[in-house]
Amino acid sequence: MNRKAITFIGALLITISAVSMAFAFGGGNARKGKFLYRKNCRSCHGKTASDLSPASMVQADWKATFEDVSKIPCNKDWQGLPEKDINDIFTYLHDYAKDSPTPAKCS
Amino acid sequence: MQNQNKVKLSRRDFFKASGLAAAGISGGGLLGGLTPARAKGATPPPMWESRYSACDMCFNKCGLIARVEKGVVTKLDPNPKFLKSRGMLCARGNAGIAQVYDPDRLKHPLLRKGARGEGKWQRIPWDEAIDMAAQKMQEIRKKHSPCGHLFTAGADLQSQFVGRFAEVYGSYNVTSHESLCLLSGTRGFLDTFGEVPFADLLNSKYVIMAGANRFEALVTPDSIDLMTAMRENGLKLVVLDPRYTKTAALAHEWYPIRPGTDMIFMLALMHVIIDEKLFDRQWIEEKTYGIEQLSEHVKQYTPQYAAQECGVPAEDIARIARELAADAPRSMVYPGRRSSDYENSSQIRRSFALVNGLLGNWDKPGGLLAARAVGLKGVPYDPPWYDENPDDRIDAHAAPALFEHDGSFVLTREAVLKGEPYPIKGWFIYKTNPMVNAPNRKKTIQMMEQMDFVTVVDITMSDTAWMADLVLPSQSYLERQDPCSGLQGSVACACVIKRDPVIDPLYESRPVFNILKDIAGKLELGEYFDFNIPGYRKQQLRDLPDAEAAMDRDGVYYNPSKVYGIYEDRIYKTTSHKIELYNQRYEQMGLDPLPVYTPPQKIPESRFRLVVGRNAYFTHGSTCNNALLHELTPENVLWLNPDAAKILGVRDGETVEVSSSVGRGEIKAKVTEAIRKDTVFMYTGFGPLSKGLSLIQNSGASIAALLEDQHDAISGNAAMHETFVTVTRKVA
Amino acid sequence: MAKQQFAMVIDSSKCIDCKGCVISCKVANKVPEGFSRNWIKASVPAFSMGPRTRTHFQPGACMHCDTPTCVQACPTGATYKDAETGIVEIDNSLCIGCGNCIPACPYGARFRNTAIRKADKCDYCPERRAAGLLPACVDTCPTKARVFGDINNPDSEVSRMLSRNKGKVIKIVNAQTDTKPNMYYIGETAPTDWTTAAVVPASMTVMKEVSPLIKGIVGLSGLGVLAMLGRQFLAGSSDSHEPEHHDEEARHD
Amino acid sequence: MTRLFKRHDKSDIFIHWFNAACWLLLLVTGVGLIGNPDIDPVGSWYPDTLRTLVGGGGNLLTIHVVIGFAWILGFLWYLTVNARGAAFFLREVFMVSPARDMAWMIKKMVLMTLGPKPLKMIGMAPELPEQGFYNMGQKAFAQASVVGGVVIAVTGVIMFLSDKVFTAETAWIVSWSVTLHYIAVGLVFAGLLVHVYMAAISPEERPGFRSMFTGHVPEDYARHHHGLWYREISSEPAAKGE
Repeated sequence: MNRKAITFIGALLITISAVSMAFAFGGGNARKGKFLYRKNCRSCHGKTASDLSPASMVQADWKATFEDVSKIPCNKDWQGLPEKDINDIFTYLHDYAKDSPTPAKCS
Repeated sequence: MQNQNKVKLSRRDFFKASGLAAAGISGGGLLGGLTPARAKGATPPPMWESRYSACDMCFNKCGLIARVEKGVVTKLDPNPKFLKSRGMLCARGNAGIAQVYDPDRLKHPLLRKGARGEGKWQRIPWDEAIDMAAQKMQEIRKKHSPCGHLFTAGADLQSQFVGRFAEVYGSYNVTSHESLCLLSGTRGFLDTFGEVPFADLLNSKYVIMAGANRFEALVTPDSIDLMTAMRENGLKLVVLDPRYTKTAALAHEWYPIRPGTDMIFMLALMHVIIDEKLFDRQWIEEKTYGIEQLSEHVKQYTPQYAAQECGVPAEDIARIARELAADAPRSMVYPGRRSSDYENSSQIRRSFALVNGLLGNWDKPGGLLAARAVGLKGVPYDPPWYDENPDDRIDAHAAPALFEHDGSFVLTREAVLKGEPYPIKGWFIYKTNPMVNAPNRKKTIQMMEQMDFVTVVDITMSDTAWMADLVLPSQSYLERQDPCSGLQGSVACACVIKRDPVIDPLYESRPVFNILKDIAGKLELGEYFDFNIPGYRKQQLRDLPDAEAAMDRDGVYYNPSKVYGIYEDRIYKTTSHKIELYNQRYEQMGLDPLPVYTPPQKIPESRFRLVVGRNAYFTHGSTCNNALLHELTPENVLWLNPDAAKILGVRDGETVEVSSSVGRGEIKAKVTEAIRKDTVFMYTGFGPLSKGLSLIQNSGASIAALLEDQHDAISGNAAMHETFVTVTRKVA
Repeated sequence: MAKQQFAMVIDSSKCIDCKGCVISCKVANKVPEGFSRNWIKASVPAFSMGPRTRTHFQPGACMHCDTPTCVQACPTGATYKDAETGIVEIDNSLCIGCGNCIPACPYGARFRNTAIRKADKCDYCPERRAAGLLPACVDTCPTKARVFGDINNPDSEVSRMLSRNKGKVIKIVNAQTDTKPNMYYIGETAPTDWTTAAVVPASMTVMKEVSPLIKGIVGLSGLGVLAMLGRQFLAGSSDSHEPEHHDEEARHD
Repeated sequence: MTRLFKRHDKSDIFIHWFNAACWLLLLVTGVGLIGNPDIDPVGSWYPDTLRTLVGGGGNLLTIHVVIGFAWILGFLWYLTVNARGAAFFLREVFMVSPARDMAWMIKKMVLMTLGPKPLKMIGMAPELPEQGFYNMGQKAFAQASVVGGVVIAVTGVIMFLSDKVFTAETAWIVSWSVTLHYIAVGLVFAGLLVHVYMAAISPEERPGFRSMFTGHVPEDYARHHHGLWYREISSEPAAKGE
C-alpha cells in the first residue's frame, strides 16, 4: 500500500459521495416503486389530493422534485418511509414520466 | 344484455339512392302476370336478427354485423359504419363462422394422461379443472416464488385479465405475442419519435414499403387506404421485398432487395436528401435533435455503396430519394408491423424512422400520425407485494431495451431452460401459440418438458395446447362478452368498440375471464376479480358518457379528437423532447446512437436464407385449420427460384426436404420467379404436431421447426430471417 | 319504366386479391367445399419487366349476359333471364341437374352444386337484396372494386361509373361466343384470354336437331289421320266399316 | 243373338284406360316442362301459361313426377295381377309374320287414306290378308308403346334421381335421358294419333272400341278383323262367348 493508492481510493470515495449527493436517487426498483406509489401516494392523490401519475411530469421535473425530498409538500406524510422505498417510488415515476417512450401493442 | 348490440338499421342508403329498394318489391306485382317463368318475383328477406360485434380473426378488430337465425350465426357482414375497416370484412372475417362452428373445437376441459405431447387426454369436469389449476399454481408459488410461474397471452380483448392475474398472483414473468412480432419496429420508432406512429396512407403521395406486405398482411385501414390513395390520389408505391408479394405485384416499382440490407437503402436515401439539401431545414432544426451528427454519419452511405450491398441500382436509389423528398411531407417510409426479422432489426427500423424524420412528415397529412385521444380509461387495481420474489423478470437485462409488459419470448425461454437466475415451473397460456410461432420448436418443447404444470386456454387443440397438462376450452368471440377496446384507425378514426355475445356459448366453453376469476377465488385473490364485464366496461367508459349508447346504436363510438397537429403544444417523449435523429439514450447505453450498417451474414454456398410470412387468407397458426380458409391455403409450399431449382434438380410441386441447424421439414416446392435466387419463402402456421387439427394433418412444414432462435440485439424480439437452410429433393 | 339490368361494374385495378368476396359469397350462399360462385383471376406477371413487373387481379362471377348460352342449353327453362331484373336466374325447383348449362357458359361461372346436385351460380343474392343489403361479395369488398346496381337506371352508381369511363369500359368476351355479358371492367383489366367457347352438350344438340324431325313425324301422323278422317266424311258410307257393310264389300270383289 | 268372344280381361281394360289417362296427363304436363324455344313443341306460351296455372314450373314438375310414378306403379300392379295376360299381349304383339303383316299394313294404309282404287290400278287385290289377335297396325303401335314406354319410364326415373344420386361426372346420363325421353314421347305420340283415330273415331273399329269397355267382341267382327284368331277360338269346343 502506498500513499498514491490511498489517495486514489480516497479521491474515488469522495467522487462517489459527491455524485450521490448531487443526485441522491436512481436505479431503484421501479416495480416495487409502483407498489409503494400506489400504497403511499394514491391513498391521497386522485382522491383527496390532486391527481398524480408518472405522466404528470417529465423526467427532468421528477429529478428536480426529488432533489430535495423535504420540499415536497406532502413530505410530512412520508415520515418513516425508508430511503430505499422513496428511491423506488422515484424510479417508478421517473421511468414512466411524461417524456418516457410509450410502447404499442399488437392488439 | 344480449339485445344491446342488435342492429337497428334495415335498409342501406344505397338502395334508396339507386332505386333498388323498389326492385325487391316490384317483382311481386309480376307474379300474378302471365310470365312468372320469365321473372323470379319477390324473394322474402332472410329471417335473421342482426347484432354488432368485432372481428377476432386477426388483431384488427373490424366492426361486423352477425346475422343470427334461430340462435345460429349464418353470415358475418361488415359494419358499414365502422370507419377503421372502411366498412369491409376480409376473407378471414367472413370465415369467422367456420371458427365458431369448427368441429375441431375444444369442447370440455382435458387433462393430459400419457406423456407430454402424446395426445392422450381425459375429459374432466370444470370444477376439477379449476381446482387443479389453482392447486398447481399455489404449489409453484410456494416452491419457487410467484415469479416461478410464467404467463403468456396473445392479442385479445381479454388478455388484459391474464396480465392482471399475473400481477396479483405476483409474477413479473409475462410474455406476449409481441416479442415474436412487432417489437423491433416499436423500438425503432419509439426511440426516434417517442411513440409508435400510424401511417396516413390515404393522404400520402409517395410511400416506400419495405419489410411490410400491406396487401396481404392486412392492417385496417392501411391496406384499404393505400389502394384508395393509389387509385384516386395518385400515390406512388415503391416496394422493397425479396419476394414478389401481392403488394409488390400492385406497386409502381418493386425491387427484390437483398435480405437484411434495407438499412443501407434508407441510409443512402438520407445521404441523397441531405447531400442535395432536399429537406425543410427550419422544421428539422426546430423539431429534431442531431441533424449534424446524422449528416456526418450518412456521408459514407452513397447510393453507389448502397447499390453494391442491397442490389437496388444507385440511380434508382437517388431518384427515389428525390421523388420522396419532392412529395414531402406527404411521403413516407411505411413503418410496417412485424419486424421480427434480423438481429439488428431495431436499428433497421430506426433507419426507417429517421428517413421519416428527415421528410418532416410527423403529425402531418400524408405522413406519420401520433396516437389520437380515444378517451378509454384504465381500470386501476392495487396488486399485493410479494417480498419473496426475485428482483426482476427472468429475461431482465438479457437485451438492453426489453419491454416490461412483453419481455422477450426467445430470451425468457433461454433463461427458463437454464433455470437461471431462477426456475420457472408453471406456465399459463391464453390464445397464443408459441409452439407454432416461436422459432426453434425443439427448445419450446424442452421448455414445456421442464415445466411442472402447463395450462392452456384456447379454442382448438393448438400445438401449444397439445403439449399442455391441462387444456381448457375458451369461447369464440361471438359467444362472449368482452371489455371495451380503444382503437385508432390511422386517419380514419379513434374509436371504442365492445363485444357482446351474438349466440349462446357452445359446448362447455368458458371465457378466460371466468376461468381466471375462478382460479383467483381459489387462491384467495378473489378481491382482484370481484367485478363483471359490464361493470368493468362502465369504469373504462367513465369519461365517455355517450359511448355506450353510440356502440349500441352503431356498433362503435367515435371520439372526434384531433388528427393532425397534436404535437403543436406537446413535447416528444424523448430525452431531448424532440425527434431524436441522434438517440442520446442509445449513446448512454453503449448502443449505436445512429444506425450503423453492417452487412448481413453471407449466405453459405448451396444454402438459402429462409424468410417467412403470410397471405391475406390466414392468420398464422390460428386459422390454418379453418374449413373455409383451408380451401384457399390448404398447405404451405416452399417458394424456390427457377435457377436455384434447376441446380437442385427440383421440379415445381415436388416434395423437398428443408433443413436448418435446428430442424427439418418436408414441403412441396413452388418454383417461381417471385423469389430471389438466394432466398426461399414459406407461410407460417402449417406443419402442426397436434392431431386435433384435422384439416392440416401432414400439411406442409413448420417455420417453428426450421427457424433458429436469434434475437434482435436491442429489443429481444425474435429474429426470424437469420436462418439458412439447405433444400434437397426428397428421394422417394 | 325501362326494365332493370342489374350488373356489376368492376374497377379491377383496385382488387388486392384478398378473396373476401369469395368467402363472403360461399357463406351467404352455402356454396359447398371445392366450389365457388365467384372468383378473382390473376394475370401472369412478366418478370422480365424488372421493377415494373405487375400482376392484375380481376374479380368476376356470372356476367348475367343479354344472350346467355346457358339459357339456350337448358331444356326446362329452369335457367332463364329474368324479364324484370335482367338477372340470369336458376329455378331450383325446375332444374333437373342435367348439367347442360355448365359447359355452355364461356366463363365457367356455373357448377353442379354437390349438396343440392343442381346447377348453381351467382344470382346477386336475392335474399340480401330483399333485406336491403348489397350482394355479399360487393358488401364485403375492402377496396370496393366491385360495384353493383341497375345500369338501366341513369342515376345509379354503376351507370355513373359507366358514363364517367366512356370509351374505357371493357367486356370480357369469348371470340367464338359473344354472350353480350353485363360485367363491365373499368379502365384496364387482365387477364382477358381465359374464356372458353360455349359448348352445348351433344345430348342437347341432338335433341335440338331431331326436334324438327320428331315434329315432322308427328305432323305426318296427324296428316294421315286427317286424310283418313277426310275420306271417312267424303267417301261416306260406301267405305263404312260397320259389320253389315263389310260383307257387302267383300262380295263386291 | 250374335256370339260374343272374350277379348280383354278386366285388368286389361283397366290398364288400357289407366295408361291412356296417364299418357294424357303426362303429355299435358310434360310438354309444359319443355322450356326452350328450340325444342318447344307448341311455343313458349304453353309452358308459360301452364306454369302460371299451377304456380310455377317446380309444381308442374312435381305433378308430372307424381303422375309418372303412378303410371309406372300401375303397370307394375298389372304385371302382378295379370302376368299371363301381359305375357300373352307381348307374345301377340311381337310375333310378326313379315309377308302377311307387311302386306296388310301397306294395303291398309292405302285403303284408309286413298281407298281401293290405287291398289287396283297397280294390279293389286285390295283384299287384306287375315290377321291374328292383333292386326299389324295394332301390333306396330303396341310395339312402339312398349319399347317407348320402357324408355320413357327409365329415362324419367333417371331424371327423377338426378338430384338424388347423380354427380357432376355422371350428369351426362341425365342429359341424355332428357333427349331420349323427348324423342321416345314424340315417336309414340305420333303413333298415338293414329291409334286414337283408328280405335275411337274410325267406325271400322267401333266393336273393338266397345270391347275396351265390355271386354267382348261380336263373332262377326272377330271373323272379319281377326280371322286367324277367330278360327283359333271358334274351333275351340268351349267357346268363350255365350
